[in-house]
Amino acid sequence: MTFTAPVLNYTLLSPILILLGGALLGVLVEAFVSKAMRAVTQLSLTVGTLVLSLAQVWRIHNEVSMSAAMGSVIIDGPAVLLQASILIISIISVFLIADTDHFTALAAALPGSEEERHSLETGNQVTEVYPLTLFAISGMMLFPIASDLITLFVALEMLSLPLYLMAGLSRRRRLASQEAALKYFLLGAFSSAFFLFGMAYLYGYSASVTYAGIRESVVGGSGNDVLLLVGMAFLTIGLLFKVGAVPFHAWSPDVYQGAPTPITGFMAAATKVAAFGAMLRIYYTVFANAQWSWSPLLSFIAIVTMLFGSLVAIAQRDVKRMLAYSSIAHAGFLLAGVIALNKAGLEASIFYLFAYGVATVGAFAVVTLVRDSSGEVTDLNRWKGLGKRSPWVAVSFAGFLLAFAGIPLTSGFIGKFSIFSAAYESGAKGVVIAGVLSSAIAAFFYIRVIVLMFFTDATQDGTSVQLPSFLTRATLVISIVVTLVLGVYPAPLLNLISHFSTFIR
Amino acid sequence: MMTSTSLVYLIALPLAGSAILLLAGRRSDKWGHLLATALSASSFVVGLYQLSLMLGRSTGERPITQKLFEWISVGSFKIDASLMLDQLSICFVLLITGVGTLIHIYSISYMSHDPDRRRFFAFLNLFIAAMLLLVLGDSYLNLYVGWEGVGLASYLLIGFWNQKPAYATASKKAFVMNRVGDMGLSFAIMIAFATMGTVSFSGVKEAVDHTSTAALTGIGIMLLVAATGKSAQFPLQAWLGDAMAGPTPVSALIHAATMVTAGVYLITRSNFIFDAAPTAQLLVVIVGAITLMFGALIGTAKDDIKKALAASTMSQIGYMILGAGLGPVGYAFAIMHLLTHGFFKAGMFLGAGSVMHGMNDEVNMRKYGALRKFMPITFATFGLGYLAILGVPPFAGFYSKDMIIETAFNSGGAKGIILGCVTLLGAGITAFYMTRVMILTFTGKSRWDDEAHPHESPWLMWLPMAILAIGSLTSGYLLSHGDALVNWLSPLFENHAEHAELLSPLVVSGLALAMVAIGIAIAFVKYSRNEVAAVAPTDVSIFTTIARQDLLQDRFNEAVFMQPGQVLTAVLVKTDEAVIDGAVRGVGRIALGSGSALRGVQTGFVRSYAALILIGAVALVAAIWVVTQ
Amino acid sequence: MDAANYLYLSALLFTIGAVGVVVRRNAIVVFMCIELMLNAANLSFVTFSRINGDLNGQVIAFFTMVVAACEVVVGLAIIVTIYRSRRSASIDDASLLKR
Amino acid sequence: MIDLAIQVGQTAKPEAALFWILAPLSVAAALGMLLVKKAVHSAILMAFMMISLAIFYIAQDAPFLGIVQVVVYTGAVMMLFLFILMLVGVDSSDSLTETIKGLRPIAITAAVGFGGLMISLLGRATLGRTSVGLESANAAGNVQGIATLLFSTYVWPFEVVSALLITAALGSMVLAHHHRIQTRPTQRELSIQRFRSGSLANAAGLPAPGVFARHNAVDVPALLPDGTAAAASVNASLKARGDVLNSKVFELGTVDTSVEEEK
Amino acid sequence: MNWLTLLMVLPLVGSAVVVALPKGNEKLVKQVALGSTLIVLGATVAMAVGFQRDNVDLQYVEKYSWIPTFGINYALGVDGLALILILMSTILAPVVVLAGWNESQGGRWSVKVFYILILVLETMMIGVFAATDVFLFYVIFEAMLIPVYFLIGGYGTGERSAAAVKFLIYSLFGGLMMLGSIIALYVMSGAQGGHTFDLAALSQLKMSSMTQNLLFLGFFIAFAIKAPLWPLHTWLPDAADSATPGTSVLLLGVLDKVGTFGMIRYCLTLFPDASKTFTPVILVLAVISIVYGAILAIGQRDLKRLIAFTSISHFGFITLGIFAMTSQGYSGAALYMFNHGFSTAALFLVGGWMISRRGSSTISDFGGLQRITPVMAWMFFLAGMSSLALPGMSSFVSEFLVLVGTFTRYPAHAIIATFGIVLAALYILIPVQKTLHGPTTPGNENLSDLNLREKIAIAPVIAIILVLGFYPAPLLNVINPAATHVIGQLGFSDPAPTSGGK
Repeated sequence: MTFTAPVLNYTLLSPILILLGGALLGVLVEAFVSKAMRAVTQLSLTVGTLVLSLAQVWRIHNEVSMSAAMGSVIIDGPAVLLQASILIISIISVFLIADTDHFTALAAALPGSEEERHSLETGNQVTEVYPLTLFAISGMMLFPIASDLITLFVALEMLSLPLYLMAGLSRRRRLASQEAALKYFLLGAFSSAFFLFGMAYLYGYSASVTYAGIRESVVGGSGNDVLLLVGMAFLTIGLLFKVGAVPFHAWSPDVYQGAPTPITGFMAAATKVAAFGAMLRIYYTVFANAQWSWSPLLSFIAIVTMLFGSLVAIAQRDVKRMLAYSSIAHAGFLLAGVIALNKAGLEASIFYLFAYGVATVGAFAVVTLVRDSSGEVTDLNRWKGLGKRSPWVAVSFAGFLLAFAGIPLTSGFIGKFSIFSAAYESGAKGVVIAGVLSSAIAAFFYIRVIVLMFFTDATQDGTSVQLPSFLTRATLVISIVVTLVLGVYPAPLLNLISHFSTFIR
Repeated sequence: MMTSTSLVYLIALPLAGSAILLLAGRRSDKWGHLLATALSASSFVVGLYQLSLMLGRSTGERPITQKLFEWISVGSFKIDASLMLDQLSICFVLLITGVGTLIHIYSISYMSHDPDRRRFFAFLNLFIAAMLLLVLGDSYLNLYVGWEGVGLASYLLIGFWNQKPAYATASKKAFVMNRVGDMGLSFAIMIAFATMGTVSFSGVKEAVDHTSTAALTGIGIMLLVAATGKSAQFPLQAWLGDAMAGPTPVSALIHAATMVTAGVYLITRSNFIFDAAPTAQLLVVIVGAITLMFGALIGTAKDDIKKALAASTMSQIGYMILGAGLGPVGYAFAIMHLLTHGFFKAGMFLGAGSVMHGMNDEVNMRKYGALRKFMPITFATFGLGYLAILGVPPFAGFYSKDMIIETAFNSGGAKGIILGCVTLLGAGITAFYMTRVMILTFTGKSRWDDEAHPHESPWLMWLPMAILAIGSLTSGYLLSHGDALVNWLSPLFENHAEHAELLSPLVVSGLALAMVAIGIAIAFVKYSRNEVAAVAPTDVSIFTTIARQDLLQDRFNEAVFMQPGQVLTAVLVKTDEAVIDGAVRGVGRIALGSGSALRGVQTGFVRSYAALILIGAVALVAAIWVVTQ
Repeated sequence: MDAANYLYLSALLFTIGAVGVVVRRNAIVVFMCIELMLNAANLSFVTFSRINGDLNGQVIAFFTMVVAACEVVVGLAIIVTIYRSRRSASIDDASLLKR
Repeated sequence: MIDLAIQVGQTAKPEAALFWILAPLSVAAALGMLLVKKAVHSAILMAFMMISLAIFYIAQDAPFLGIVQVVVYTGAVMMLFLFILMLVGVDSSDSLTETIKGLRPIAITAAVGFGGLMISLLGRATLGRTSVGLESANAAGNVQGIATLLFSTYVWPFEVVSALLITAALGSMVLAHHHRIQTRPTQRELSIQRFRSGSLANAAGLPAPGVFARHNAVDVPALLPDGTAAAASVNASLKARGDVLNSKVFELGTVDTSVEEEK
Repeated sequence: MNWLTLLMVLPLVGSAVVVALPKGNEKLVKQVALGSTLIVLGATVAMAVGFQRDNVDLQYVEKYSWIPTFGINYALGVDGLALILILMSTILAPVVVLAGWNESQGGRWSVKVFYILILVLETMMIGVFAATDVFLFYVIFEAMLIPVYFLIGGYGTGERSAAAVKFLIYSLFGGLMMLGSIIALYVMSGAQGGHTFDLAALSQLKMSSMTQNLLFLGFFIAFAIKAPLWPLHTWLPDAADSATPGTSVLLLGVLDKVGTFGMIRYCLTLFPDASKTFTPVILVLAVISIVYGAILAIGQRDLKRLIAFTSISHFGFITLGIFAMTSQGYSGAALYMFNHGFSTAALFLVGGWMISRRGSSTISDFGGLQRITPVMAWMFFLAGMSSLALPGMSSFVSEFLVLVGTFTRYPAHAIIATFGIVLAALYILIPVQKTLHGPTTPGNENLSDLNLREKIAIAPVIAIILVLGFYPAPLLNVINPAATHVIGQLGFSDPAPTSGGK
């Protein structure tokens, strides 16, 4: 046996490598930079890294390669689009994360202990979230471009582990936050066990761990499909868990609620892009020829997910939980894009992911602003009269909600339209009908929040809208502008997506 | 047909008056009534001028038209706003403007104490304009505009004193019942358009020949429905009594002389339809016969002078309708009775107004009595009208009513006999109740309250009365002399074959006079010889009770239409809220409920979440198991 | 005796692990059950590796072990944190967030 | 099942024997994990099961993995588990009664269904190719074969895994690392503190534990000249654990038996 | 010259100016808003003058690529129907601004916001009638809900937020049904020669009758909710009850017309066969609406709700006319849309003034207003007469055309619908009697009559009602060519006179 030295195309991998480098530097910063300087150093390092990475993505945007990392990753149009989306969403999320007020001062200190009080007083910060975020982002960047199961699995863990941790770092309601971390972690590990088991069967089925190899077996396999189907099912469980589809959704409301809000926003937006990115690639390339087997099941799950998310969201009293259920419903809509299995579906999904991600971060940015003396106020009843207190914040939140509801002139509408039409085009009429129906249901609770904000008188309970910091303001402005511009004139982005969105196999 | 450019002034003058008075508002209080009267009079003058022109033309060229503008034109539905004046219309034009002007004059004095006199005159002018449009329109749709226009004017005038709730209700009732009739006119127009493709009088007349009898019968019946509404015929007559809520000049003009006769005009105008639709024509006769009895019976029991007169009007119009229903022979007589009735009934109403004027607006005849001495002119004019309506020769009614009775008898077969008897009996009853009115009002002992100071009306009021009284005296003779009216109108109607005479005119007159005499005699026996109670006695026969209640017509309407209607409305309002909106809210509640129920899945326990995932996995595996079976 | 038996064993162990996650309350035991599932998956990889005659499966199993080790580190850190706050390792006690 | 068996081929008898002995045992151990009350017992059973798996690996021509399984999994990971168990309380035991209504029947049904369906499905599975065995792949040695793959084909995930390891380390540090709230007092400060405190009794240091002459152990308090026990002489953590012996039995003929030592 | 775009931009410019105005000067805000709407009206009139009325094609056509990926264009154009509806909208806008001079004051937000919303709404009102791209239409159709929603919820009275939500949910539900159909159309267009949303191109699509029926329903339900057709009407009384009079005018007068407009422009054009299939059902619903709306109106105790129910009855007439498939029915319906805008405007505005003066909208709280506020009473009476379609009022022409047009094809429906005119007399005269007639009841003694501003505001409305009653030709001339064209495209022609079967 001879060993040939591996060849890596560093240019193509550079977006991820830059992120990893940035993360490692961040770890070093933790060790060597004085406490006072740490936060600002970390923030600029992180943002710099992300911007650099984005620039690098732009540089390679015309590259197509299947051998960038010995066949472990694929660089193609969708890869570039998804990576860019993840990076943009991450940048505005990091702006939110940079607001010091969301994270515990000292994770190891017991809630309510003297130690906690002291570290709060001394202004201690868990600046480790920056490198952790970068690690998570690099996992997300890798997830949709992986082209073998090993890389996919590693990327999955890499994006998950930092999120598990960060979910537990909330500054207030720390018990709930830690509970969120525990739940997220246990269920995440549970689902990744299924994922792994599915990988095993796919490997058994095709004697290969690469997408190309599995695809070959799917197209022209000699045995029966049992192993393929089981492997596919289990792999799908892992992916559906990440996107929060019913019945693998149960973690998301609890985790969304418990986690620090900037992390919730980041997780809700960026993870969805990554997970759906991977899912799209897998279903559009690897399993495309077995469509008969997964399409009905996935359609069923999509329908149930849409309806479940919309229905349960109606009954929510907590804004974060409501957004969580809404994100479940959106996962259902996005599944319609996967089911479509045509170019229009791919384009629509990518557009939707970006538009939804940006709006989600914006919405959670607003959530961070509504406070009372003990922190964020997420009880919807206390959002009454927000429009009076802070019209601009309320208006932008209403804008995000309308985008979620898919009202025209917001990005959400274009997204919904494109994804439903793609699904319809592929014959998934049931999904479209359910989608339309659940959109109607969903409109109900979005509007209810708008009513609360604008048409209900505020009660004097100490709720106030914090003046957004510069960075939070930037997040808000960017997301609302993107949401509206994509609603009014989406043509350039759609053209761009259309130009790039072809998976290479 | 010749065209004219001046027809429009007939309508435009009073319409302008109405508009000026309404728009100018209080500013025109001082001179408004004068302007209105002047405009009405000038319209009358224009009418006379048109008559003179018409007389100057040969028979075939008498009708003239004026096209104003294209009103509605969609597809084949083309309606021009255009006017037509023919021999029939000119009669009405002169009646309307003539009587109308007299009543304007009368009202100047009658309404002089009313702060809203100007508004009253504006409405009067509006009425004149609308009524003229009704008779001048050259198509059913144009007629319809006037038809509803007079309804509006009638509504406004009945409710002129609408601060009294009962009066307001009366006006509403009149409008709504008229609308029921209007609906009939709508149907007639629709059927006409659907079957003939036109709604103009000339067009329809031409199309009659190639239109099925069924369609014509439909149109005829619907026109009859319209006529019953406007002319207070059975079964839509109930509003007329209440309409007496309006100022008395209004009752005289609208609810006696002109508007209520519009139904007769409509049927006469549509003679070509009815002639071709015997069933409809028969119905017309039946309606006329019923109403004439109906009105007469009600008239016997009324103590309110205006209501008694209103009942009489109803009954007299019944005669006209009956006459119009008798076909080609009857049209002219119907119109003649219409015109004479216009004189004597308007005169009597004005007389009643004069009485009320002198009696503090008291209308209960039981509180009159012996007014002859205090109001001699009124007594005289009223008396002339009385004689006219009774058909005493040579008063107007003698000519016109006897013609109808005669034609009824001569209409052939059992129908002729029944109709003849009905008309005769009606004449008798008419004599009875009119005599009753006379006796109660003008003779006997005074039964007034102490506040009443009866006095004769000023000249502005009695002058019109006098003129109308002269009309009552002479019009019958003038119109029937040498069959003047019949010949004048005959070009409009089909030539008719004479029926074999059942009874000669002389016999009919004799019978009629005998009936009248009987009626008068009974009335004298009953009212002149006995003391009349100032308060209506309650221990009266069941017939009187029923007659006092308009033969239970209101009760019937109340029980059959209004109460079920109110129940229906209430039920529907509740249904809308509970069932339809409830269904919508129910859907919302189901969504919310299922949302809350599904929330239960989210127990908060990690293990149940894991179980959910596991169940999902089992389901997937089971699906695969089934698929690979 | 054939290699497929290993697959059956693997499936059984995986099932037991999955059930363990559902029925046990001690967070650490639950986590161990997840590890059991990962191990079961590894057994399948190794078996398939043998059936397929290449070493990819073994490499994946190796990666799995590394990744699992990382997961264990993070997981146990989280469990310890929550134990310190609550003085309880029962996952049923962590149910503030629900509905 | 038959299909797969034929295609996969028969393995040698000794392996079969090994399998049929160890497989039931490992299943039993796995089931045991679910059924025993004490977490630590579960951990032991887990370790047993892992070692069984290691043996299976070796039996299936994966010696490297077998060793790694023992060293990394059983040796390191399971030890980590045990450490944490120690921290949380070795003795703590679960009640096995189910508190969430309806969960247990669901779990059991799901388990039986899942296992049954999986086995049934595996029975149906065919590969369409014959089992190859690892003889050729392992020709250059199992370790070499894995290494070749690892450092060529899978070099990218291998690199990325390193980042994962850092993440794990960083993450656990975030959760576990305490900052020092105040600086640790120096020897000098401690000494000054001792002398400045109310009495000079402790100025020379705390008394050593143990009872001269009669008994000499750290878990017994020293006796003061008057025969009473010196509470300060025993390590605080022993006291906290309740492992301090009563010194009374070691006292000389006591003067005052009423003295109770503190605990 | 891009007239239609100009019309749409002008109100936006106006609202931008309003935004830029300094805080606190409410009067200036109102003046600017009024000025903007008047300028738009002027521009509309200028455009309408150049309209070639015998040309059945779309005029003032504009087309720019908007979202090429989906074949979506920014495409505008008007036919006679759209033109008169735009004209109606732009006439009503200044009337509403002037009439509701003070109605923005009781709102949750500033006066400024009110007028910004009104102006933005005006842009959308123009756009929704002018759009010839189905997607563009849908976008505006949905987006215009938002300003109305805030107008009701922010400036209304009573249960305003609940009413606003009900309105929005209903409309959104309908809109989503339509979205489903639009998606299907889009997909089919892709399969038959390239994705497009062009109305003309979409009307050429071939589809199975089942598909056509389903898609038709998607559109129709949306429109039936908008133009409240029984039994999808229950949002309207609540919305009208809560909204300010001005908002109600725009809501019932203009927005709801989008429903009936849509039935003509989209249902009939896109799905001719399905339209025929569903005609029997729709006609029945229309007739039910006419009678039901009228009866419910009779049963109302609240003036605003009463007016709302009268509108339901009127929309029944419009729908009846549309689906009668005769030129009289079509032209009548089209004219009815225009007329109803003004008669409802008159009712709501005058009713609104009465209500704001009296401080109550319960009918029984009024009494004897004719003696106290004669001008206002007259205006209310005239508005009522217009509503009951008295000849001489514009609504008579349209109502009669609808009835005649329906009768020639569907006599039974027309007959039942005609009963509506009797009910109309009741539902108008009852409130007229209760509010204007009778003795002056306590609480009404000191009400003030209309002021000059209000008179100026209502005058054009009444003038239009009266003038068009006698001379509707200018509008009919514009509508008629389209009527014949549309009916002809559906394969219908007016029934010839039947001679009653002879």
